[in-house]
Amino acid sequence: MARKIMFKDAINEAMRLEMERDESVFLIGLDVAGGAGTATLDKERDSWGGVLGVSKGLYPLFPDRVIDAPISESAYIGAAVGASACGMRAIGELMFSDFMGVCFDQLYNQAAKFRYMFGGTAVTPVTIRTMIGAGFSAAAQHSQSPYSMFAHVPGLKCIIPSNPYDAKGLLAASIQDDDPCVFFEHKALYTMKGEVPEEHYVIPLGKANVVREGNDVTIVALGRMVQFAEKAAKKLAKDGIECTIIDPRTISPMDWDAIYSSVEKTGRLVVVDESYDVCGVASDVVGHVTQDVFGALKAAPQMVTAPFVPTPFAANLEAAYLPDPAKIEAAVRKTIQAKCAATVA
Amino acid sequence: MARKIMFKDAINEAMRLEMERDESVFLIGLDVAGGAGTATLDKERDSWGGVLGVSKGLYPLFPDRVIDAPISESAYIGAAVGASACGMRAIGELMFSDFMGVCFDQLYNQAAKFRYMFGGTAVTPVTIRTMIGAGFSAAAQHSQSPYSMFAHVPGLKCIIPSNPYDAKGLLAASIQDDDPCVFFEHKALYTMKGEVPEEHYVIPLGKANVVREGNDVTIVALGRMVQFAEKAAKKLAKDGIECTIIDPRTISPMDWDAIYSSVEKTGRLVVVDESYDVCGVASDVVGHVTQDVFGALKAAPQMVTAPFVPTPFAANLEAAYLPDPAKIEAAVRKTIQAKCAATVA
Amino acid sequence: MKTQLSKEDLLKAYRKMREIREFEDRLHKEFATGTVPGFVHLYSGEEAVATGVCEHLNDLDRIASTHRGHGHCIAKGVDIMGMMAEIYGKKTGTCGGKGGSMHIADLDKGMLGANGIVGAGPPLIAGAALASKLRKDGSVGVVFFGDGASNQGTNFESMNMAVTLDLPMIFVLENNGYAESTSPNYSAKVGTGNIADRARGFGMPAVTVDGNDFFAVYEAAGEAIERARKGGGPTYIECKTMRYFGHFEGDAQTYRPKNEVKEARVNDCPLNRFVAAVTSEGLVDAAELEAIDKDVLALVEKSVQEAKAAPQPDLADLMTGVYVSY
Amino acid sequence: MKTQLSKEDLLKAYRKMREIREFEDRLHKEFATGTVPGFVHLYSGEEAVATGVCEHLNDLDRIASTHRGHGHCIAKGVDIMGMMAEIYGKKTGTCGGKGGSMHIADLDKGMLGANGIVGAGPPLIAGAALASKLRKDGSVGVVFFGDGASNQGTNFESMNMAVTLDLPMIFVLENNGYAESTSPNYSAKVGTGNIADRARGFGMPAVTVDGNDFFAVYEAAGEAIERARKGGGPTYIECKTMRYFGHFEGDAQTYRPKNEVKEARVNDCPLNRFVAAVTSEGLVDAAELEAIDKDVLALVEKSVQEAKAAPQPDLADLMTGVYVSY
Ligand SMILES: Cc1ncc(C[n+]2csc(CCOP(=O)(O)OP(=O)(O)O)c2C)c(N)n1
Ligand SMILES: Cc1ncc(C[n+]2csc(CCOP(=O)(O)OP(=O)(O)O)c2C)c(N)n1
Ligand SMILES: [Mg+2]
Ligand SMILES: [Mg+2]
Repeated sequence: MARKIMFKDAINEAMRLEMERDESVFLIGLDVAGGAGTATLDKERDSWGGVLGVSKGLYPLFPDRVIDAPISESAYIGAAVGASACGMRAIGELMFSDFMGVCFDQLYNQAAKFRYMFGGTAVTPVTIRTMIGAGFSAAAQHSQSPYSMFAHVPGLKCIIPSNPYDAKGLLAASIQDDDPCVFFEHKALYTMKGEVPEEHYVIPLGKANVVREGNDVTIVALGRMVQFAEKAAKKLAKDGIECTIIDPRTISPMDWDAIYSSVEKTGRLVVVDESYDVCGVASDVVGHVTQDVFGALKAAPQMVTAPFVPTPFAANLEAAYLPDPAKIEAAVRKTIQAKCAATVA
Repeated sequence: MARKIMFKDAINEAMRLEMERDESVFLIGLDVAGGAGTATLDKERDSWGGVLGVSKGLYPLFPDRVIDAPISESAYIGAAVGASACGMRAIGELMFSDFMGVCFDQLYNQAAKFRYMFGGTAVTPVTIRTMIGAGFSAAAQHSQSPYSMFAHVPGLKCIIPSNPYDAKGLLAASIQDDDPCVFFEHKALYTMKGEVPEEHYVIPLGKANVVREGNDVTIVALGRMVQFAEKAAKKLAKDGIECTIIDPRTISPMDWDAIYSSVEKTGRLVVVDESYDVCGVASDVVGHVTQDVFGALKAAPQMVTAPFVPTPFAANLEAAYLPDPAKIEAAVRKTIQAKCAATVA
Repeated sequence: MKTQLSKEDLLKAYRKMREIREFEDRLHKEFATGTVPGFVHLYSGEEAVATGVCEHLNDLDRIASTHRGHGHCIAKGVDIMGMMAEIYGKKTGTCGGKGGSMHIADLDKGMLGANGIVGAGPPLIAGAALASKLRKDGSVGVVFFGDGASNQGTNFESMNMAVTLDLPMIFVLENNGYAESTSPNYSAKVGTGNIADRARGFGMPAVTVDGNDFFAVYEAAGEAIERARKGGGPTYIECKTMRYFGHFEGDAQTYRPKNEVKEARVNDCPLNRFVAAVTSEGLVDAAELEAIDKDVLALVEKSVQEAKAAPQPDLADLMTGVYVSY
Repeated sequence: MKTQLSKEDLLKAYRKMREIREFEDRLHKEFATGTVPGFVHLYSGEEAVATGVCEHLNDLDRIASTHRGHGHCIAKGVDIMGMMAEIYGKKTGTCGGKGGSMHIADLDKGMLGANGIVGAGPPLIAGAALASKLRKDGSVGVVFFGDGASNQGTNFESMNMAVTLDLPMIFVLENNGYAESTSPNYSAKVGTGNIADRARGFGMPAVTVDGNDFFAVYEAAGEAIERARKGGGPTYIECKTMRYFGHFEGDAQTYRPKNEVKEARVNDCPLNRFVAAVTSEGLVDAAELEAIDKDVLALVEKSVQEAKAAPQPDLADLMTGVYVSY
């Protein structure tokens, strides 16, 4: 059996392998080495290796290419973009995706638009790694999953891994990809263990993973929600309800082929996203499925998302806020029970 | 017949009336008086009155309350938020909505979340006015309509007026509203003329306007797209196809009642938005309608949006990029021709 | 300066500092037991800064705080019982349990919130100061921020705008030597080592003071606040201080010299220094201070007990307090 | 300094300045006829800045520009025919007609783009400079920005980061007295009137020079660029200059003293001053400069004729060039 490692170590390994393979890869972020300017940071030893230790050990290996930045997100994320437009492959770490608001311009007006504005000449292979997700009593400004705002921007690619294997392969692909990629890491997955080969591999961007196959309902689930969907699907299977679970892995580009062909088989759709339904991925998937494969739908698709409120701090409220297997199960049952009332025109 | 004035003058008038009625209202932005620090700006005379002259004439009336800011959007938009949390009703002008990326944090993490994070105690009656829209050969960084990113944020209200009458009433309502409001002004509408009463009035936020009634198809159209939808509807009417046109006027909160009850009548839906379909208002409307009134749908709903590319500069490309009456007409016809292939489970 | 303070003032200031220390030290202990949720950043060691500044302020004056906000809250008069309950995520908390440590706010007390976003405070307080200026109510706005935050664009922009608009605003830099694990020697290489130098470049008076000396902070803040109240515009005050715990609770602090905190606690503790100063000059009796210590200990003990016993928020609260209408 | 420049160099510099002036003055006329689409911001009057800096640069050195970008493009060697076609939105334009005036870029020439976002350039050039530093290729990054942009947080952050990371980067402030209609006397009240003061606060060498004097700019830039190439870190250069037209074409300029430009054109024109300097010292013959003028006139004329005649982009181009794959 293959080696099992944690999600965060898979990310660390992907960065290490890419930095070994390609001298133009570097990492810049807050405390990504850690201890800069203190007595303890020497070239043999980093201190923090990132706020949750994800880049631990990389600084001693690549002391010039693991760069601590001042708390100036616009400057250092912008520098990652600028360096990448000049032949490097920067990995910029935006600690929490919640902080996008202080540096979004450099991503959505600069990195994303260079190629188009410049008539197809620019190549900006920057990768932004950033944390998402609730569940840690981290409250409204450290628990968000604002990826649908990034997905709304043509020119960016958005990647959301759901397990250690995918994290390694998708991050490698993102770093190697010639377009700006934003890589969303769910903090609750960091300690998730899974089989991860030691060697280098990539998982192509834009290809969904069919996690489970079943003929009754298609569940599209993102990031951490994939686990929850699996739990719900197991429970439902006991009652003879068989679900297909699709993990899109990238939401931009979205693998519509995989989703459409599954819905064409099942006729039923549940989308699970821990972010908001309003102008979010959930309504996006339901909207596009409905426009493009309406004829296949046997029942009203359902969205299982966070309610439209900021993330609350108190543990009981936060638990109520998040989607969970029970809510997914209920949504699936709703699609099964519903009779299609659509009348033929 | 009532007086006809331009959209931008309606906005100017709404600001003037609110500043007259309420001493706590003030306007801050770039060049909103104009000429600050130059010999020409005295208390009798402003210079620019905003980059397109929308606030022209307000500075002489309220010299203390029409405030030019340095080009520091985070600071002055944040100051509008902070002042509003301290009892004022600031109007912050973010010149082009395209610039949101340099100051988004102060809106989405601060203004939007204060009330919830602080346990329902904060009141932040700030209004952000900002320009949207393509059609001026202004290219990728001055033509965007990123309102769906704002609509994704609980705690913000998003207003998109489509004509001078609505602009005045909705802006008055926004300024008076106790929640943070983002008011999106389409630059191509600034010179649109329409009947606008001189007196003060408000149009309640969260209420859609049914622009036209017809039994065959429901068209939901935003901002400038309302005119295009009307043109398409007139053309279709000649062929006996009768459209209802709904102008939501606010996309957060969205008036779902108005949309759902119309779709329940017509069974057909076309959403027109000059922004992107991906995680945008168009897929949001289709997604929610499908989830909530699936049984009423007689055909696949259609989205008429910009293609998923940055706004091009060249006039011919920009014209091809934008939705237009012909595209809307085609989408409506598609919903009419389509036979519902949905099979009953 | 010391002698300008009445005995009552001195005792009040001491009580605040002791409350902060006790509150934070207790949270440190409680966190270790695993009962405190979320990210918790403690202010122990920096008490003289918040207290030295806030002793000049009233409820109309506004402050904005940071992720390390408990000290500012206490100094500005936020209720300790409510704060502790909030940190435990309880219905009786200052924010009904919805904000937690990083979002404690009390608008009636002029406390505009701790903040999870580094550098978010300066624009907000520029707004508070602008409101004061427009209303001509003589109030001031004070923003607290760290050496790390001093590099955030929002901070620089607000410095410039405060000068431009002549705002009654005070920038209080808490230079505690670290931003997470990063030193300002690295991230703010101003040459002299005094980050306040930058402020002068923006055209604003700026001073650097010993942030562990209550009286030094009190004096600098008093001058700045008085100037601001009189329409004299903004001031920047850099306070050199130290945090006694990790960046957040759970931080192994591998980036720190082993004895740094131990030595500071002995030689440079703001509370000890205050006690020494006031007792050596005979301004206050040691016994009076000890009585305060006892009081505060009991208060904090009570706050923890009540917080632990308090009910969680109602589930219905999840959906309320988003907009004024719901 | 003048004498350090060969005659060839002097003629080259003059040609650039003349190209910029002619290009912009012609656009001003063409705009008035209504045939030029979009927002157009002209650089006439500021020629000595772009040219004085870029004469030190080669194609490996990167620059980032602003909404007022034509001058920087020309100075950095971007093809004038392609630029004019781009501004007319034609298929033959530098960006195939998809960018327009505000987004002209030529990466092969080290020109990272004009930019529609005020203050977007500094972080990008910090990145370019970081790339140079990592590659150790001796190249430098130069960011041009205005007095208005000097107040943007991105700019301050980048100044600090350039110092922190010791980047081979030069900040070139084009202080032309206005940001749209707002004066830096209002928006950047640094006290001395020299915005460059701020840079020193960040720990960086900074100078203020006469931006209408090619030689003053050339000298200051030369020193800064040489230092940067040798690993000596960033420099800030403030160039005091003036724009001869409105903020954008169509601006009625109500905020400007009536004769400001008229007088400047006579007394302080960077081209006239250059001509006077080099001819009075006999370094160059007036006739040689006039020959250049004629050449340039013909070139710009040709660029306009060809731009007007060129085809629009193909409609299929709408959907290409978003990602590397389409
Ligand atoms: C915009 C933003 N960037 C980064 C962070 C993560 N972060 C939280 S506190 C902190 C360090 C702050 O250091 P400093 O300002 O010196 O304050 P101190 O913790 O020393 O009190 C960082 C990087 C954040 N919360 N917000
Ligand atoms: C982030 C942002 N804010 C505002 C604007 C609008 N704007 C464009 S140019 C300009 C003035 C810039 O002034 P300055 O930097 O002095 O450059 P100049 O025009 O004088 O060359 C403004 C406010 C913008 N494009 N981007
Ligand atoms: Mg610190
Ligand atoms: Mg200028």
